[in-house]
Amino acid sequence: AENLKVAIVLPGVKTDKSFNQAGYEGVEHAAKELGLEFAYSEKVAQPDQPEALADYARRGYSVVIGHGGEFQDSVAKVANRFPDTKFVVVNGTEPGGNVAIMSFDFRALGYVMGYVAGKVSETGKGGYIGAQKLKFYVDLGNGYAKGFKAARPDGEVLTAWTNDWDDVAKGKEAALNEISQGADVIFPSMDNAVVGSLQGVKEKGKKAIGIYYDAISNWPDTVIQSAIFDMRGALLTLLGEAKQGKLEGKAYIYGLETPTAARIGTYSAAVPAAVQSDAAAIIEKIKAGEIDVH
Amino acid sequence: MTAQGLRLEKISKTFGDFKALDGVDMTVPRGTVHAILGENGAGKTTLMNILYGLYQPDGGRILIDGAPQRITSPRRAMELGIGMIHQHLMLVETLTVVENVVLGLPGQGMRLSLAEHARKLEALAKSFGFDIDPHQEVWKLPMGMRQRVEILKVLYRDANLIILDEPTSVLAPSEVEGFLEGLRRLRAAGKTIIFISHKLDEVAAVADRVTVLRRGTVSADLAVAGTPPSEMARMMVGRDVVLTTLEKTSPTSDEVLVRIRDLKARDNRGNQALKGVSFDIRAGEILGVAGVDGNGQAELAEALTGLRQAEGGTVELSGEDVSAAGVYERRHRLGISFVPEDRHGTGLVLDLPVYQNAMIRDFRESPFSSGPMLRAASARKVAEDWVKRYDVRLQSVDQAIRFLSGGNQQKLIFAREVECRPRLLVIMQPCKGLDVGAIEAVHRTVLAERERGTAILYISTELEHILSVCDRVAVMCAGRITGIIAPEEATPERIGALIGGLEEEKVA
Amino acid sequence: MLRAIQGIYMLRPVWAVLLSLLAGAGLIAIAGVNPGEAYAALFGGAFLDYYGLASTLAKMSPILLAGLAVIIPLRVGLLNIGAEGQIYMGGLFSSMAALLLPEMSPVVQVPLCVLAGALGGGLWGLIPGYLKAYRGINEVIITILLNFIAINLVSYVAGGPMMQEGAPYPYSEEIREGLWLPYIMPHTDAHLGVVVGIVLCVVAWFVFRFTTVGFGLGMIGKNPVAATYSGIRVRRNVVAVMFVAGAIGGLAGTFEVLGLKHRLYHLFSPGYGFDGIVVAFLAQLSPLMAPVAAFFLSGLKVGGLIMQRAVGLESTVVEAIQGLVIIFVAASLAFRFDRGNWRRFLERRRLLDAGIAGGITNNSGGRS
Amino acid sequence: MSWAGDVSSLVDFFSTVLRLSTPIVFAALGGVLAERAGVFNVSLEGCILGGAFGAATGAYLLGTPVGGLVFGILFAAAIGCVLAGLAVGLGINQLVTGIAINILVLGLTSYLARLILGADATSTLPGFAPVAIPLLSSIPLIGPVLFNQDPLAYLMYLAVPLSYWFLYRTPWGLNVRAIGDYPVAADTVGVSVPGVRAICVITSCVLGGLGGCYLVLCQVFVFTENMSAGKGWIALAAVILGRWNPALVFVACIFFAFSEALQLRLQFNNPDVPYQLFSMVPFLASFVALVAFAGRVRPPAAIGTKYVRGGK
Ligand SMILES: Nc1ncnc2c1ncn2[C@@H]1O[C@H](COP(=O)(O)OP(=O)(O)OP(=O)(O)O)[C@@H](O)[C@H]1O
Ligand SMILES: Nc1ncnc2c1ncn2[C@@H]1O[C@H](COP(=O)(O)OP(=O)(O)OP(=O)(O)O)[C@@H](O)[C@H]1O
Ligand SMILES: [Mg+2]
Ligand SMILES: [Mg+2]
Repeated sequence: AENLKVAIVLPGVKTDKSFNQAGYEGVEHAAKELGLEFAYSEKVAQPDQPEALADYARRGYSVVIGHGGEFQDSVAKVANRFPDTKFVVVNGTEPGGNVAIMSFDFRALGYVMGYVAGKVSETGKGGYIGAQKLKFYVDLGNGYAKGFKAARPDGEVLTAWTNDWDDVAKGKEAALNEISQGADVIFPSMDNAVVGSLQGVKEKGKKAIGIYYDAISNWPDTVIQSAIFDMRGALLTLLGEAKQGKLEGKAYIYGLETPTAARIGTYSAAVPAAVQSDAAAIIEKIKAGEIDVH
Repeated sequence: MTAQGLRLEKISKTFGDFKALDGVDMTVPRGTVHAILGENGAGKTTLMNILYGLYQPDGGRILIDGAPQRITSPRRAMELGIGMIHQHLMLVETLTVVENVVLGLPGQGMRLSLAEHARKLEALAKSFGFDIDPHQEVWKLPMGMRQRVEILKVLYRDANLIILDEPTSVLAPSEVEGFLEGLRRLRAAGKTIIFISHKLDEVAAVADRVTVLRRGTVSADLAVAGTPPSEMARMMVGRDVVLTTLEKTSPTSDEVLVRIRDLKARDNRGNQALKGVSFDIRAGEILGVAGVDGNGQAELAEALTGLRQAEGGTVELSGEDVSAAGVYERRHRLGISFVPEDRHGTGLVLDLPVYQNAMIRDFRESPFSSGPMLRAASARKVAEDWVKRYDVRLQSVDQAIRFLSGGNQQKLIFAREVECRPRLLVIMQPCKGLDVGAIEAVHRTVLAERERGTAILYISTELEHILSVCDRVAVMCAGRITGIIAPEEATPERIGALIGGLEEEKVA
Repeated sequence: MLRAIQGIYMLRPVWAVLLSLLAGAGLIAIAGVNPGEAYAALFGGAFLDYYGLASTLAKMSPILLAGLAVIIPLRVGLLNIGAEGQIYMGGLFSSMAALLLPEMSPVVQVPLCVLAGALGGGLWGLIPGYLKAYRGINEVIITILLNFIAINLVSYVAGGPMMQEGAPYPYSEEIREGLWLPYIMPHTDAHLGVVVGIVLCVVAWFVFRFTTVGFGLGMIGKNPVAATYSGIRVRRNVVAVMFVAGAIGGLAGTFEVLGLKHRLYHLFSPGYGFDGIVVAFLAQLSPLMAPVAAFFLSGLKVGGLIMQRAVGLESTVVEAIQGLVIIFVAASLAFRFDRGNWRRFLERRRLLDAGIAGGITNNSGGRS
Repeated sequence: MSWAGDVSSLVDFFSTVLRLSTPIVFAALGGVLAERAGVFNVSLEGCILGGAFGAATGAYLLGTPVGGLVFGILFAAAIGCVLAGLAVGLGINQLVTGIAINILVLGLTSYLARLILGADATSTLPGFAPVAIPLLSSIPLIGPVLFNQDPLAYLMYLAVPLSYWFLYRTPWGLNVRAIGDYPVAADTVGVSVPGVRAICVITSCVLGGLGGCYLVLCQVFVFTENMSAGKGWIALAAVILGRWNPALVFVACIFFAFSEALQLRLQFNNPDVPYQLFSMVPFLASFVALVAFAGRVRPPAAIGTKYVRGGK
């Protein structure tokens, strides 16, 4: 078959060590593995997004990915002009026609993280930091809180929204604030700003949960576990289907049952073995549908 | 020749296409007072700016004590012992007196020792008979005081060659004599002084020699002793000038056109500047207002024209109380015209061409506009007509008015404020910085307006002008009118007493 | 000779663009891309390609209107840093009019939405205008603060009360199609906003050039004291001008909503208000030049994106080149051509040539 | 409010205020200096970013925070030279130059960061550790907040009185103030207007750069693209709010940081109130403060204008 061409449009910079970088590296990785041709645009502001999608379609890319929920609407508008092109909205909500959405089961992984955090917390307070109340980050936070309470019925989770994905200093202050209120396991979920939060946690000698990649490699003393929403795995699976011409206009949600796409990372030594095995059991139960994370 | 002093040789300077100076020669021996005379725009200031390093000449050279010097900057000029008092005040208004004086003073090191400088400055000021508070901010000082700060600034730097560009234009007559005495004292101390003035009597009183410039060239260079002032004036302007009283008739009417009662206003700093002023002006009468600058004259003019909100009192025009009217209404419906003191800041928009400045007052009316639309062509025609009739010298009415000399700018303002046929004409310091020819032209216009039956308020610090054109003279001191007298009764003693606020007379 | 030099002088922005592109070529080459190819994509894409041109025009709408919202007050002596906030308020008010008002005929509702947007921006301009005129408070700081407030306000509304149920991103319900602005190029995003912008520029030019109102405003900008002296009510005019400028900024936001996104998104303007400042100065405050400057700037931005897509350049290079181009063009416009100086220079050269030809070395004329 | 009661919470709160204010204070002092000399320095945003980038590069390449500081200062000074050359030397409009420099710096720092820091961009850079000042740091509440800080915070403490002293107590400061108000007057007494302006602009940019250095070397130990995130604009607002006086500007920055810290706190205690409304608090507070307290403030008269000798 002819070479499949994939393009991804990123709203932020590809070096944000978070969402955008994960998307970029995911496509890059999948393209290499599957032998696809790929292109990307970064820092595409909202007004330019429809044209960026359309332009790739015109340029003959057969799969065009809009990286983030804000692309839902743009894709919906562009997609019917290019019926032969497959569009994918990461974290989208409405699949259909030639539009697929790809997302993760944020609640499930959040629940596991919350459970581990709850077990490790000494104060009984956890902290969650998001940038903006987008559906998926609210889900993640809710899952985290639910898991935390499951591990510690008397516990509570403080939540902060910084209103800024990239302001590192603000991310740090938000973490320090939660810590000063007694939280000792913090789960930040912004973009660039995550670095600031982790920095704050590290300074105060508290614990944190990583996101998107196995963050323990960069923060060995701080991160106890990571919620790995692995764009590489997810996009590899998704683009693999596309290569075989099986990509459909439906929702591809990757949860714990597809560990190549969504899984937990490496435990730090701070997490007792007993907790680790409990968590493993919980994961199995979630997969089996025995725990309702919603 | 081994001249001790300053020598300028073949100095020329061009601005754009305009030759401001063309081969000017001048010699100023050490320890003399040398005057420069010339019409507005003759190039006096330009020549001095070159000497002070602000401009570079296009040709020619400067010799000091026989040695050629390249004066590349004011700093270099100061190193050579040259100090300059500029035609427009060069004071930073937000700074205090002493700060202005020490600004740029070399050898201060890292510390700003204001207290010490203030002491020295006070001593210096005393020795010249100036009474000044070194810690006062400049914007709070009246003009005459600011001029003294400028002089102190130069003296404090111990300059040997002092350039004074129209230093007396903002001084009150009573201050002038003291100032000239100061110059003589400086000459006695061995300083060399270049003195630019339009006032021939001052030149006659203090200068040793005079150089007359006309259109960028030297038209005469002669000793002051033995040259009558009228001769100097002729050489400046190139024709005979009527210097003293212009002929005038008695007032044309007995109708009281303007009635001011108990007018009160505050100045920009919130001080009570007008403390209840009352007077009448009849149609076809010129009421002069004399007094030292800063005694409420500016506030009076502004309160009359609506530019300043009066705090109390009434203004009546032909019996109608107009106290509540705004600027627009006063100027347009009520026919009040105003020639402001500050030509550049208030009377003109320097960046606009001449013809647009001509329509500033009445641009909303015919012939400058019809309905909402401007009529540029007809405005140009009007401006050209005025330029001809008022003898405004310029290249084109499309030229930015910034490039006209002060006298010509003033003529245009007069044309604008008079051609609309006003009922009340308020004039403030109309001859400041003008040459004798221009002064004559201004006074002709004022008298012609009087003939037409306009009520005229003529505010000036130049007593001589007031006495020569006004029908009655009101003297202001500290926000009040201390007396209103006829010019014939105005002996120097009497006026001096009124200006000093001594005599109190009832409104005539 | 003089004529030739003047010709070169007239084209100085072009030389500036070329120079800056030359500098940018270095960056592109280091990034491992052929600069020629990259620039072909940039300019071909932004100005010659149908879809690219459409993108450029779509982008020109907010940039041009924001530019006008800066130019008009600047000619009256006011610095409006607040076009960004005015854009947001315009977007907010117009989308509220589109989504919250009872449904009515588009003939009525579209103008209503546009007016609402203008009103929103106008109010956001009125505040600094009023504070400047009657309280003497610096308009620069007020407009900066109001920008942040407006952005957060829209963020709140788009992510809170007006957010579409279950949306993956903070945005409102979609505005019904009847209220959308007409497109000016089929199958593209280019909408009527840019036409309105150009018309408003011509109107502004006309007002400043030919009417008494414009003359009065210009006078305030050049010498407010003289304006007062001539009977112009300066304060009132300052307030009015800031309202009008705000309204035009508001239109920029309105058209983004009604013409492009058809929803109220949070953070929907990526700094168009600041682009407006650049446009204002590149156009040297001339409303007639503003469309040219805005067209150029939007082309540069759109072309940058196309260049990214076509040859795979990173956005960082594109941004650096944009910065360079703006600096160079602004620098070139700052150069003033002094005829007199040139004439004299040529004169001296001729004298020198004559001197050399005639073998005269001992010129008595002193220094030159 | 619960957190107001206990001391350690207060210490945390005021430490937050201090940390949030430090970069803005540096930049705002830079703004004061430039604007006092009559140059509107809109490129402070770019200077913060440039300083941050320089700091990260220096710390990464040389492995020490001091190296970072040196690089940060140099990079910011380079930006200052560009601004001075264009705005003061060539007299190009200060606003456009500033905005264009911001765009250029954003692109260039990102570009170079990818080139130089590349794959190591995630790792923590060497930075300054807090240094407790003996005795002072043991004062309750004040001690841990003010006197257990990193060197750049101490530098900030110094910079405020130093700028004040410079502006009001030295002949150079007098020159600067005169030039900002009435450059012709300064020129006629031999003060070089372009020279002083250029020095002020470069110093101003270096101060902004120090703000960026603080971000990287004392606060987060990593460089991220566009990490200045609007702080330069806030600094500009603080300059006006503080009426071009270093002491008042410092107060304005603290006020701003205080309301920012407060809104972060309030947000946690009131999770039901939309967070965007809290994000507005610092700006609204500044707005209200300005309208309530700042009467007619006169900026340096010559601000934003190009000085040409003889230009009447
Ligand atoms: N910077 C300048 N650019 C262009 N023309 C100028 C400049 N400075 C002075 N001129 C012109 O040069 C001529 C000489 O001006 P100058 O100020 O030297 O006159 P002046 O003799 O001092 O007049 P006045 O008595 O009014 O002070 C005038 O026509 C003036 O308009
Ligand atoms: N057309 C008019 N007819 C009568 N009175 C007027 C008119 N316009 C203004 N005024 C009054 O004149 C006074 C001074 O007006 P002025 O022209 O100074 O206005 P301003 O102070 O510049 O502007 P504003 O009145 O908007 O504050 C005002 O108090 C106003 O009430
Ligand atoms: Mg002169
Ligand atoms: Mg009023």
